Amino acid sequence: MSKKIVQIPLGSQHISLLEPVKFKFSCENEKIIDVDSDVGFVHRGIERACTTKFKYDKIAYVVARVCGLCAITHSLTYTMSAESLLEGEVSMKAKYLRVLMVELDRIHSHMLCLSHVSENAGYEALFMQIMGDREPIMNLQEKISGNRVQFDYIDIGGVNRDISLSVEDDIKVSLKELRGKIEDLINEFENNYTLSLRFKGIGALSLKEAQEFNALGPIARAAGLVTDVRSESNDLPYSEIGFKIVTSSGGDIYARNMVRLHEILNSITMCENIVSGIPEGEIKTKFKGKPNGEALFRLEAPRGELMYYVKGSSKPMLDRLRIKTPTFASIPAFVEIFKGQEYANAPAILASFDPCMSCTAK
Amino acid sequence: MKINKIEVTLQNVVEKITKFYDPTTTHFLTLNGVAIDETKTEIQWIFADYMKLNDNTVFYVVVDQEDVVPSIVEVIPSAIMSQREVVDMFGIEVQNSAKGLYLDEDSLQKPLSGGCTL
Amino acid sequence: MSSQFIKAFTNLFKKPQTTTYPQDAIERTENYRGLIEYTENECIYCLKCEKACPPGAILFVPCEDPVPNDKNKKSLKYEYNPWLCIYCTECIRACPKAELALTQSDKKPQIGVKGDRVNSEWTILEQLKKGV
Amino acid sequence: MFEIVLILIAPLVGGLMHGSQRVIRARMQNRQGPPLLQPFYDMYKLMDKRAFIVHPYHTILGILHFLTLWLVVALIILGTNLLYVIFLHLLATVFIVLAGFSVKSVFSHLGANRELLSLLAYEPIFIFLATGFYLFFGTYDISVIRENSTAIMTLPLLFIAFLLTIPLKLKLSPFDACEAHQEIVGGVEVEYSGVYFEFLYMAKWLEYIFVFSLLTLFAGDSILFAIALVAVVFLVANIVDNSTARVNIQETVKFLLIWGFGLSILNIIGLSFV
Repeated sequence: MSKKIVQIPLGSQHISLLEPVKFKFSCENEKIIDVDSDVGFVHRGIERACTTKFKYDKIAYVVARVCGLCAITHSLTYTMSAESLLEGEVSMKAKYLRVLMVELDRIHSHMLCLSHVSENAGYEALFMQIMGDREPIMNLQEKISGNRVQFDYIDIGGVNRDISLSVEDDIKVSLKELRGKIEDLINEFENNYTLSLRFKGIGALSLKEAQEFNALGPIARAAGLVTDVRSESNDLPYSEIGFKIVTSSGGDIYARNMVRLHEILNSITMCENIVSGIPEGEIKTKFKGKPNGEALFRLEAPRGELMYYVKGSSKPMLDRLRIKTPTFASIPAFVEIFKGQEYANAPAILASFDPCMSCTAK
Repeated sequence: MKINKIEVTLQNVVEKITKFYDPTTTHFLTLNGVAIDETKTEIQWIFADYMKLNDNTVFYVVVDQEDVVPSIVEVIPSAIMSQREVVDMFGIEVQNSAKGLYLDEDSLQKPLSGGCTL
Repeated sequence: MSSQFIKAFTNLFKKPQTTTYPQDAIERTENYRGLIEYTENECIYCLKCEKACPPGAILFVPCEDPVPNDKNKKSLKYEYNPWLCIYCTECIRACPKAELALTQSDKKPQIGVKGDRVNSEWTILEQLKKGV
Repeated sequence: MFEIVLILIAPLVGGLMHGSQRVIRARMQNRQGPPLLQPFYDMYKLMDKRAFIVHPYHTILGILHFLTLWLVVALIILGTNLLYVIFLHLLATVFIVLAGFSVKSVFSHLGANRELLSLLAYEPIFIFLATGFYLFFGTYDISVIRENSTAIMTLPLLFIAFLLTIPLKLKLSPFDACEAHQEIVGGVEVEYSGVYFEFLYMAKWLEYIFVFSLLTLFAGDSILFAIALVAVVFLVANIVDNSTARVNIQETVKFLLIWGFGLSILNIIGLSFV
């Protein structure tokens, strides 16, 4: 076999991609030796729009459009950072409802990622199965917020809709069913021989590399790096509802899948605890004043740490809004993982990062 | 969340960050720019600790449009993306950082800087 | 692998979970977020909904022959663009006479065609508003 | 006369098999899926598309691939020499490999590369299959094989080895690395378009006929057994397709060379002791 170097493009349009991103692999007999990336295909200038076109109380709806999957985390992070610059207190009930939506969002986002990983490993049947199992969660979100995707549920002061008793029962039933399905999936991901050929030991990121490249979220936790913003902040009642950090070791695709699957189980437990213990109270409280000063907020989005920086000076328009999305920070880590892998594994590795390009380019 | 702000200068920023940054306990979040007025921009290096409650550290420096911001890629490889973003968005030169992460040739240049008029 | 093997076989005899839309209607939840409905006679023309709307899908533009209403002193006309609306119901929360003047129905918007003021004609209305 | 009709409708039967495979796959994945005639609707749609020719030889090689495969199927139906059939089928694959290498697309090159590697894996098994039939019947003639009673009892290991090549030939999981649309966007198919892609599409249907008509050789003269064999193997191949992930081309070749090759040789050696 020759030592010729071949340039293989992956993107900006490719079957295995959900969103436009371009990787250019330099390969030697399908072995990747160098990677070049381009992520700016979907830049929409949201940061500028938020400081010139929209008032501070509408931005929660604007930033929800940054990303379809983690819309709720974006609007929640913005809302919490804006609330910290205003006068008022969010009721406990609103906080519980917010966490409920965020965790449901995490469940369905992780399931999308898992299905996508298995599809890119050539396992279409599992893709269809996980996507089918994900549907009840989307329905739950629709029942709670009124929409399947763009929830527009969180607003400054609290949440927009109350939860009814029948919806609470639906949540309990659906989550109980889902738990069994997820346990089956764990079994399938562990024991399917062909999947283990594609996943075990492939695309590994060591703990040292994870620290060096500041990997985030499930990627970092799969490499054994103990970090989760849910336990790094006390603004949301995570400690009361049974949150546990899930970590693994090895950092390969298999470990990432396992972290995601066990996080789904943890999220199901949390949602069940929330539904059985929602405190009484108002869903929305009035906030006074205009944002003044600087605030920096972090929240664990399904893909990792999401950061908002807000600066205001008592005017309806903000001075600056900075969104740092999880995928954006992880791209150097992605590029590092790709080196030395087979091109045949590249789509599965890419899907296992769960990249979100519209988040990245915003 | 609480912010510890530390003012630095363009000369000592790399040195201070090198001293502060320990990859096993801290991670780099992002390089952020805030337009102060038409020519001045505040550049912030934002860090957070692993598994510590509400702990964020921000190094900041106010720069002019012509200043060259030193690169910290040597210390923190993952800073390369946010450095390129700041170059695009604020039109500030960062050492060894290429242009054109998001913006094309024909798009509005440095859209987030104070001098930008739409 | 074996459980998937059995599942693939048993799925052959199950009804597919696909919803055959449009032959079968899609089930709507009770909280379905549909079109914003406006009742001209109840409106007090406080313009709070217009200010609250994040995408600017509600506009009160000046017109020459408004519907007779005592509160309408500046002879304005309510204009609503369902293709711009994000159905967040901020307007209804802002409305002092919610449930009377502004309500959310469970109707879906029509598919926008050229004559429906989707783009260019809506821009004209926006410019008209700015000129006031 | 009957044979001529059979040869002429062979691509249509292949299309129906492809359609039913898509229906079965959809049901196994618990979804509605396309109608049975979807492959023909696809063909109709492809006729409307603008045909883009990269260069004439590439297109001609694609058409040749289809025509050779049709000839292969015709020869099987007419009951000629099994060895001719297998080598002619090899030629058909070589055409598509050449076509894959003749364009500049990287994905096409990768696909052709993988096609060559898989050729390395399944071709020995086909040749052993012919050898096995020869040792048993004393001839390579398909018509003779069809007239005698079933050989499956004496060639069980060869039968299993042949079953292993079916997913590879029909591009089903776990051995669909040659096509692998998530990685190399269909491999050699990527540079064909419009009406010229139809030939490749029909060639895919003919592969179904080719593989299953080879399979019926194991049934001998019993038509009922042949139908049962095709039905069961078709179903099992689909179930396996829906319960496995795609295996890398290296693993595919390794697996087939160890198991397929090993089992065939064992069977051949065993035959000489009978």
